[in-house]
Amino acid sequence: AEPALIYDAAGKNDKSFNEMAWNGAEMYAAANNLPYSDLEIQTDAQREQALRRFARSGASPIVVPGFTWAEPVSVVAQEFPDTNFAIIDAVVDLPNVRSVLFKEQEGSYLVGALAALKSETGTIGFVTAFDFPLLQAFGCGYVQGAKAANADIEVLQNFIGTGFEAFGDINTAGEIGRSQVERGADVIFAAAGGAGEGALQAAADAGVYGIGVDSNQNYLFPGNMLTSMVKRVDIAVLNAFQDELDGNFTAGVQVLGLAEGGVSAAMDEYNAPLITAEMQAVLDDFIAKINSGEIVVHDYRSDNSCPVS
Amino acid sequence: MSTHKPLPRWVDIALMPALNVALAFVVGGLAVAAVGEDPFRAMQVLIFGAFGYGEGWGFTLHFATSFVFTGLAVAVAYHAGLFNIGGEGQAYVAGLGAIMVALWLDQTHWVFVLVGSTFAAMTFGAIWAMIPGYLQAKRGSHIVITTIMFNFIASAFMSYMLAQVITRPGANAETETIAETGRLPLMSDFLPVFTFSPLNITFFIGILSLIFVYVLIWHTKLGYQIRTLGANPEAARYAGISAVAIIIIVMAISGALAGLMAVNEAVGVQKRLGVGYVQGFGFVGIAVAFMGRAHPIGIALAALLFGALYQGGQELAFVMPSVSSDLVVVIQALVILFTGAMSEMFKPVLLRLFNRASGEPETVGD
Amino acid sequence: MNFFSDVILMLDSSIRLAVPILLACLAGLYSERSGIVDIGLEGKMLGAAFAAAAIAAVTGSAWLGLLAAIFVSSGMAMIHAIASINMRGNQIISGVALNFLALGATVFVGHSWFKRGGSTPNLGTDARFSPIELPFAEQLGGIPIVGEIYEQLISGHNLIVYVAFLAVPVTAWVLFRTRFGLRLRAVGENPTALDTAGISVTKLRYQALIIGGILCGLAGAYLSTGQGASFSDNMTAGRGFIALAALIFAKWRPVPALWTCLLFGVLSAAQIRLQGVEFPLIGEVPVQAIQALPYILTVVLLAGFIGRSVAPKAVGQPYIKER
Amino acid sequence: MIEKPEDIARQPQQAAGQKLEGQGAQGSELAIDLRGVSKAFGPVQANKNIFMSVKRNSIHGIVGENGAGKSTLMSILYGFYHADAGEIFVNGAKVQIKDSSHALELGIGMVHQHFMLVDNFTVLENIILGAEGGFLLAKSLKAARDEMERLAKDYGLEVDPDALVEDLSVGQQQRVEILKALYRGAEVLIMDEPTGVLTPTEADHLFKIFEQLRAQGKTIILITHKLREIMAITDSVSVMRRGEIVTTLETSKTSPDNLAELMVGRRVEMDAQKTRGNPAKKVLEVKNLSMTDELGVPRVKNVSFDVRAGEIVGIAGVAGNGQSQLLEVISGMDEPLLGEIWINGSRVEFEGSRTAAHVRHLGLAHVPEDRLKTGLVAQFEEWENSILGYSEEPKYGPGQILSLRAAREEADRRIEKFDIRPPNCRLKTANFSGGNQQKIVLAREMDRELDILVVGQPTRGVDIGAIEFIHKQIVAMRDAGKAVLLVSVELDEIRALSDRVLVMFDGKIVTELSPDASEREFGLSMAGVDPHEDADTDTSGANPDLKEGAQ
Ligand SMILES: Nc1ncnc2c1ncn2[C@@H]1O[C@H](COP(=O)(O)OP(=O)(O)OP(=O)(O)O)[C@@H](O)[C@H]1O
Ligand SMILES: Nc1ncnc2c1ncn2[C@@H]1O[C@H](COP(=O)(O)OP(=O)(O)OP(=O)(O)O)[C@@H](O)[C@H]1O
Ligand SMILES: [Mg+2]
Ligand SMILES: [Mg+2]
Repeated sequence: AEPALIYDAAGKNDKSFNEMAWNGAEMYAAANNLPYSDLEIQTDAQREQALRRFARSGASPIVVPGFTWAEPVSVVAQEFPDTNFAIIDAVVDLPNVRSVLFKEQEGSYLVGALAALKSETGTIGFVTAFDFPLLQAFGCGYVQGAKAANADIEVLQNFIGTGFEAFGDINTAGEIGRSQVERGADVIFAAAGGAGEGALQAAADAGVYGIGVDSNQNYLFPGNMLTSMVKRVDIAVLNAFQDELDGNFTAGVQVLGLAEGGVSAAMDEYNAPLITAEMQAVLDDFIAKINSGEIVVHDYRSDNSCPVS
Repeated sequence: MSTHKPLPRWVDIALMPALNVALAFVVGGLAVAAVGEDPFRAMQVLIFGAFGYGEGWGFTLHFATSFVFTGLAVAVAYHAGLFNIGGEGQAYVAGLGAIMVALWLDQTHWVFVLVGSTFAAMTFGAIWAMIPGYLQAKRGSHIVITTIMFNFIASAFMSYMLAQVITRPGANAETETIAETGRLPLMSDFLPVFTFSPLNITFFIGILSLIFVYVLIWHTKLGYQIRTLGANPEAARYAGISAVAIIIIVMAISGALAGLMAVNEAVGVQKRLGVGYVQGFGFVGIAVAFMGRAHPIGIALAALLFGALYQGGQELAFVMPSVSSDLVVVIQALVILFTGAMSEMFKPVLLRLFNRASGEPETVGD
Repeated sequence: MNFFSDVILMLDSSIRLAVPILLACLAGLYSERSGIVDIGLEGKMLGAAFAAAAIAAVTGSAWLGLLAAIFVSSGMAMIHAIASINMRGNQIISGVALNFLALGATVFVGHSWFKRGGSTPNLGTDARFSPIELPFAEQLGGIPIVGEIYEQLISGHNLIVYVAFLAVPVTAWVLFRTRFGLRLRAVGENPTALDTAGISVTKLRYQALIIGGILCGLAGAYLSTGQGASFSDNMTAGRGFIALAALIFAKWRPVPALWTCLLFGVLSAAQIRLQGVEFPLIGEVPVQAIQALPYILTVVLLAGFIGRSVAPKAVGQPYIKER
Repeated sequence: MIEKPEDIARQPQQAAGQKLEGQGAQGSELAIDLRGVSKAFGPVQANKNIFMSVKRNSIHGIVGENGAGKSTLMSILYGFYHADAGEIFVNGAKVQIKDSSHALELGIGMVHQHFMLVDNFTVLENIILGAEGGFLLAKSLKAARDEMERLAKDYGLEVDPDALVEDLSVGQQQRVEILKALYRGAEVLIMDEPTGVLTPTEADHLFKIFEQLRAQGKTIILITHKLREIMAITDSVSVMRRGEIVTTLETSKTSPDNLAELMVGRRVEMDAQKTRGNPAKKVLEVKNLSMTDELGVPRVKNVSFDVRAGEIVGIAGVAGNGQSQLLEVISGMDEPLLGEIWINGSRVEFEGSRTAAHVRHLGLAHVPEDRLKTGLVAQFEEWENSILGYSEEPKYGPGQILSLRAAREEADRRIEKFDIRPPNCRLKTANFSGGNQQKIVLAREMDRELDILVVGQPTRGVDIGAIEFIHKQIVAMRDAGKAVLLVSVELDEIRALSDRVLVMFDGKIVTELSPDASEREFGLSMAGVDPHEDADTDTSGANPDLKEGAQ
């Protein structure tokens, strides 16, 4: 059966979550030289319809990124017990559904720590699209990490807008980036999909550091990109596709945190010169502690609040 | 200009729009051909997807229902000479009322949910539209500016409500889900032909709204006053019609109609309210209202056309993966352009054709 | 950092935020003064933003990008012209159609070119309009107040910013001091008067819409190759509608349009600064309340201080000579 | 004769001052010659095979009923419309008039029935519009200002060049239109119903200007419904009916009765009057009424009067002396600053925009001055206008329901009673001729239970057949024992219909006159002097021409 991927409302090319999912599907296609199907829905009412269509056409597994899919998947997965489904960022408890969760807070914690270590001004920034639990989880992890590395650090937090269109508004993001720089921030973490590039650009233009999100964006502004908080949605999609192909698809919950390689602070040749050995050492210490459970990074989504700010 | 008979009515209301839609598809077809797909097959898929089978019909009608609400909202205000660009925000805020009542009553019976959330949606939508109405009537604040601003304010307000107030903790800013007992019946519960489509009982509210607006505008004294104010405010003053009262009432009705979209979409289908649930349907309503010439029958037809484009477009994207949802938006834009803004394009040609056909000698043109 | 330089920085940000709205607002001014409603500003800006970024990305030249932006935006204006002037169609529908067209076509074309889902690659320095240092900015920067204002606020913007600010007096001059302006103002008020004076209503309206197209082109290019450095899906984010509101707020006049857009810029910049700030007495307010501030204040100002704005009389109605 | 528009604009003096004799190269003595001109608007044949010639240096009249095609014919000559068939000769040369600028080049200027002015422009801006003569306005404005001064001197066409048109009285707006034409060097001046909105004094002044223009060699074509004017000023006259020219006559060889008969196709009774009225109890009482306009300028100043059942009280005065505002307050459309209004013994409560409805309840019916702007909704069907202001009455349906049937039946009845043509209540109101539109308003306001009828400018722009009809209706109203308050700037009309005449000047009622009072008495009182007091009082500052400038 041909695997299928249905994107969330933001669409295939949100430069973030959905795009990562698409990258995973592409990786699968390239690796196996096999086709896959994908679809963008236009409205929420089409979710069940899309799932059903693929299921009827014999696709398996059908992978859907996004919490909003939980309800439609639980309906359609029961109608098609022989089809495999995978949902990212939500749990659907059915024998033919794999649920993949990420611990964004852990990855954000690491980049927050790095930011605090790098900062000379004692002020760092966080730019995100709008007040949204998932995005708040990024921010909350970031602040926790930063405070852990430097208790006196000040974190500026700004929202670009109040709805999904904020993910496209690079200009406001850029203006926010500049404003944070002007207020003293010298590292800015932009977790805002496509709009984030605006803030990263502002950081680069000002000669300070930016931190990318979701995919590895270190290549964007070499010398000015401290790191990226990578969330491997692509791996989740690739795994689901590949497991089905290899005949070992499993249902149940998969939580991809730091330990599982689901999130990380990207290190590559672009940012190597910026990361000193001491920074790396502190980082490794945090990683170990998180993996060992000594540090538990609070997840904003668990109670819709953040212990630090 | 030559001496001529006017066009037969059926040409005006059926043939010309059909030609315009056809032209939109021709141009859209070029784009489809550009991505290497067969435009004729694409059109076939689109039409079949929208009307070819029960489920397709169900989706088409479901979307059309939402467009009827937002379209009527624009049309009613337009009859009073007011351009309400705020359907988007009104429907958004109405969602809050609808979902709060639905969540409150969802342990009882769907009838209570339907009645309660309909009432709440209309009330919230009406209030959100009445403020710009009041400001226009009493303070002279231009309704176009205020409704645009109120769209942005609604977005911020709802973002706060959904992320911080009536939210459920989790990855998305959204409310709890309506319990099974309170869910609105789907049309497929009675008519299996609609199979899995989201078409629900709100469809009938849509029909009632169309009738309501028709009666209101053309068969009531209030409607007469609304039209008088819209067509000639000075004559309304002469007639002793209170502009202040009419403007506020009309905006309330307009907002209430826009608000009904919440019952169809949020309560009826998504069963919860999330950020941005209106999905631009408020703006589609503007096109629907004007393409339907602000008349309920026209609006019903235009809404059906848009419903078909949404559903058929989805089918198209499914069957032809290279035709992305963006291309479908392009096709929609072309339909709006050709059938809405350039609707008279074929008129001169048709006039000439029909006058020749009716055997009338043409006099010198200019 | 002292209070004064803080204010300067915020005003600087206000200017950058005001520019695209100002350009679109002036575009709307030409169009609506000629009697054509323009709710397609958003779409034209978006189309132009895409064209600018795409061509700049391909050629590496911001100037070619600008040309492309103007070309695309004017082309869209011509569609609007054909629909509303020649075919006497509904101008609002035409504008709505252009908005949808831009929304779909930018991503569609963008994706087939760059395979990045409608976004364009990030633009390098040459492909963007970079800040221009005005003469002696650095030297004068040392002088307190005046020098600082010159260096920080007036100098150091990109070309399009200066063009936008220049466009205001130029528009005022054209509108009130030239033959074209006289006719433009007349055609929006009473096209029949113009027709009986032997001047083509059609031609004049076309000219107005072309100018509007060029200005929207500048606005779009500013977004993607001036202030920003790439195109992103729906990146105008409602600025066209804000411009429309500003136009009405300014009562269709160029200099008030400048103040209105600057005011909006200041409010937006303030909004960014005030997010998360603790206020005396009130404490911390929901961030969304701060974000809504520019819009709420606009409504308050409108209701409280700005009187009725009366549109050009003929706006929105196609000119029909013979019934 | 043919000049580039730039030349005209640059040298308006020469262009305007040219003597025609020097131009007669073609040797024709006809300035205009139309041969077989036809024009249709869709199904309406507005002009049918028209032949008409106008001698140079003459004043030629055109008369005809509403909708006869007069304006259309002249608009063709002015290049605004294109004829479907026929030829046009100007000064003996055959021309194809492409557009209005071409007509202007040919020396043809036109003052339209509905003014073609931009309201929020200054007079100067309106004058140069389309004839600017250069890219920058400053120079053209200067040239136009000089030229205006000269024209004012030569023809007495005085008007403040810097005033906004919307602030001018109609009479002055008309002058702006004439100045526009002259500024463009018009040799043939078409005037479409120029006196429709003018007072007799203003009209007389206009005719003096016409005579001066003729003396300078210009040709004038004058469309009017007022036969008195035709007799007084024209050299020849064409009569139009249903799109055709019935005949063209030397004015000296005809009479008003004869013309009227030619136009309408039957004899017309020109004097509606009249037996005298029979005043009974007071129906309308106005006590110490004052009001200001939205700019705070006092418009009505301490006015008191009453109207009794069975009498027609006329309010005379030069336009812009507060009559319109008085009407608006009495009919409840506007609030007074001070004073009271009593109708049938009840005091009118002012409650904003609903007052007009309240006033109607008290038994007042109101025919507004401007039917299209105020009294009708042009895009409504006839029956819809037939209930304007009365839609809430129970006879049009119970509660909020509007019974279309009831409304249409009543409309049909009125169409028959008032002979409204075409007799179709489903027709769009804009498609009725001016006279019939006026009848729609009259029918609505008169055909009901009422105690007082307030009528403003009942016959403005209406043809003589309709005037006759309307006058008869108003008199019949009074004879049926209703009170009538009539406001008109047509002194003839006031005198023919009223039992008593109140003269307004500068917001005040100057005096009350008998309709039989002398011309001199009317003239003086309309200039603000009470003739009963002292005929020799100082009249400075009371010149209507000076006063109306502010209005
Ligand atoms: N632009 C137009 N389009 C369609 N029909 C028109 C137009 N202008 C005039 N008509 C019609 O042509 C006919 C002649 O109109 P016209 O204005 O020439 O009459 P008129 O003699 O000037 O009447 P009046 O005395 O009322 O001014 C009328 O039936 C009118 O309704
Ligand atoms: N014809 C009109 N068109 C648009 N707005 C109008 C119109 N007439 C009045 N308004 C609005 O109403 C305001 C007040 O008008 P007005 O005093 O006539 O009504 P009102 O008396 O307050 O109404 P009500 O009868 O309900 O008391 C005006 O400032 C204006 O904003
Ligand atoms: Mg006429
Ligand atoms: Mg009031």
